[in-house]
Amino acid sequence: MSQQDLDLPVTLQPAEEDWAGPAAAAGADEALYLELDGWEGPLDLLLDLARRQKVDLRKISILGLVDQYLLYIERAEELRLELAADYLVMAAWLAYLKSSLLLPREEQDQPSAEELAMRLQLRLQRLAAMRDAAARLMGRDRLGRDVFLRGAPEGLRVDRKNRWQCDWFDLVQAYGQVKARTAPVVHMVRDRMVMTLDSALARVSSMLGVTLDWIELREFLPPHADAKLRKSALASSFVAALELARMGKAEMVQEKTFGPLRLRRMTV
Amino acid sequence: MSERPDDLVRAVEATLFAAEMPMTAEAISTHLGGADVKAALRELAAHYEERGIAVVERAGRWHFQTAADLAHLLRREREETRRLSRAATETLAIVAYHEPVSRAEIEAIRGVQTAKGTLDVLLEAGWVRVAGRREVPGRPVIYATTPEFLAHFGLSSRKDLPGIDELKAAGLLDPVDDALEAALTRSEEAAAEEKETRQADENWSDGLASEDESA
Amino acid sequence: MSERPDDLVRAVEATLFAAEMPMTAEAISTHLGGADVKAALRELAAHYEERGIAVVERAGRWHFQTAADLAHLLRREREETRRLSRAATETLAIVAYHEPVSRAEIEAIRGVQTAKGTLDVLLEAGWVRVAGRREVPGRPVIYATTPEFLAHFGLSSRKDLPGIDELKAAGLLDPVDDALEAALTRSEEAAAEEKETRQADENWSDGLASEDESA
Repeated sequence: MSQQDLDLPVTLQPAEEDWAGPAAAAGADEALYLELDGWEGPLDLLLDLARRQKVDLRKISILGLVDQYLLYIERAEELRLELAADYLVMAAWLAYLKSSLLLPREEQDQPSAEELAMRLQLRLQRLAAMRDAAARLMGRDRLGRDVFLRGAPEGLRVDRKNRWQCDWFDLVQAYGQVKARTAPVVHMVRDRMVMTLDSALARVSSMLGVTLDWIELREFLPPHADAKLRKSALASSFVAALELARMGKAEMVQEKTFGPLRLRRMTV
Repeated sequence: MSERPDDLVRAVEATLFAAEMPMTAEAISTHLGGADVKAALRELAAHYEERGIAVVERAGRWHFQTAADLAHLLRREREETRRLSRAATETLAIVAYHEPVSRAEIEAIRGVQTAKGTLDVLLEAGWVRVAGRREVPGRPVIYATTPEFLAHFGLSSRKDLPGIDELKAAGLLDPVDDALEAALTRSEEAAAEEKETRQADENWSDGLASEDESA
Repeated sequence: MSERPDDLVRAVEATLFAAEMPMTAEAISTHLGGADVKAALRELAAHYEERGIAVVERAGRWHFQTAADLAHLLRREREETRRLSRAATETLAIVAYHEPVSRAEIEAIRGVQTAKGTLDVLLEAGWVRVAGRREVPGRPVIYATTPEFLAHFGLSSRKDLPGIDELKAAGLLDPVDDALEAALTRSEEAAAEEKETRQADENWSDGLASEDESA
């Protein structure tokens, strides 16, 4: 069993509404039994019971407190008040604590019952400290309740004034760019020399007709064409060769990858 | 009637009086073209000490407000400010005294789960802010108070939180585990010392009790 | 520091401070349970006479306000230096080269719509003025440059602006990307030329700097 499991259960009950109306006054003894909803969980109830012992929380009798709590739960059940589960869990835990405290020391588990009791005491002290602190905080002179800010401050205004910057070069360059941007634009499309597929097809098939030997594809290209036209002619001639091969008019061979591509007429 | 204060004091006085929000000394200084306003602020605070309005510093920001002892005269026509629930009040106190603090730590002190709405109310009131995450498994969000919290409750800084020094000295702001360990070590120590300790405890609790009455 | 004023004076002071509107003496009196507040108001007015804030009566109603000689503190001007936007620079250039021009003409030359704010900026800067209306249907407002414009840009007259031919020679009429490319190519060219160019640049920027100062 871990330390955590042995520690006080944290209850699962959600807190009450967070902005209360005028606070409901608790107080009278019998009200204690009717105000179950008023407790912020079992630890809160324990703290209130502890305070009824009217001694310093450091000197509180844990056994006495356990008895008070168990008695309270018993009476609440007699009154048929509906108890949230966490109150019952706490009751069971306290009953266990009580029996442990009454056992001879050597028969106790680790951590010892004294340690658990001290832990409970420390937690009650801490909750009590925060409860007191909260009360003192709320009792201070609060802004908007006890002290007030000025009702109608004039307000401080800072008016921004711009000092614009621009220099001669920016100005002249901007004008140049406007002019450049809006100048009529002429698109020049350069004439490119190309060999169409049709002409390549005609050229390749007529050259194939001349001989039965293998001819390298490059030899089909126009010999004196410039570089751009040669590129176009090569591409078109290649497609033309494929087309002729497909039609069964020529056969193609390439011995190795990127090697010369050769072509010859199919003899029927 | 009274002596004319120097020009800087008058300027700081006018600026702070006209401001719609509390101002830091730096902001006042900037507004006044960089003058050093610290001394002027101190002089103003002293001048207004006995008057119907006061110059106060909260979380490093200065503002004018009405004197606290006149609350009964000014409160009457004001709408009663909404009351915080006990859960919210306690949660606020825990955040203020322990900050920064995670929700699990708040719950450990209160012994109940804290409804989501409770922290939301405090966040919405502008008294609590998310102050990052704790670098432990799960990286829980941690909460702290805001300058508005200090201003609302009339605190110059967290050091002014009522009783914080005593709580600190008594170890009541330390986690239960630490306190338990300390207590066990102590109880194992020489039984002779015990008497003295008890003496000290009584002094401490006397101190706390008298503060309670004054609150 | 100063003597504690009597409680009624303090109460009137706080009431007036917290009030959202100027209050008549009667209203203050009612608020304070019927006390006679006239003397207290006079005492307050006298107390604040020399301070940074004042208690004044206007048409029978009393209120706090900033001392008259410090009213300038409430509205402070901050001057910020800002660069003219690209759109504003182009618009200014078009006004300078083509003045007087209407907004529609500016838009036609720029090839883009010109926001109203763009011309406002130039008017605010004091470089452009409204120079009447063009006598055409719709009578559009026409704009021209101001003497401040010439002074700021160090021009003795608009004739000093470089002509289209000069712009072309300077490469300023090339489309932006080509101009950039040309500039990069040029920078890779003969390093010997660079020195001269820099010399020229410096002369030019010297001239500009002194103009800036005078502006």
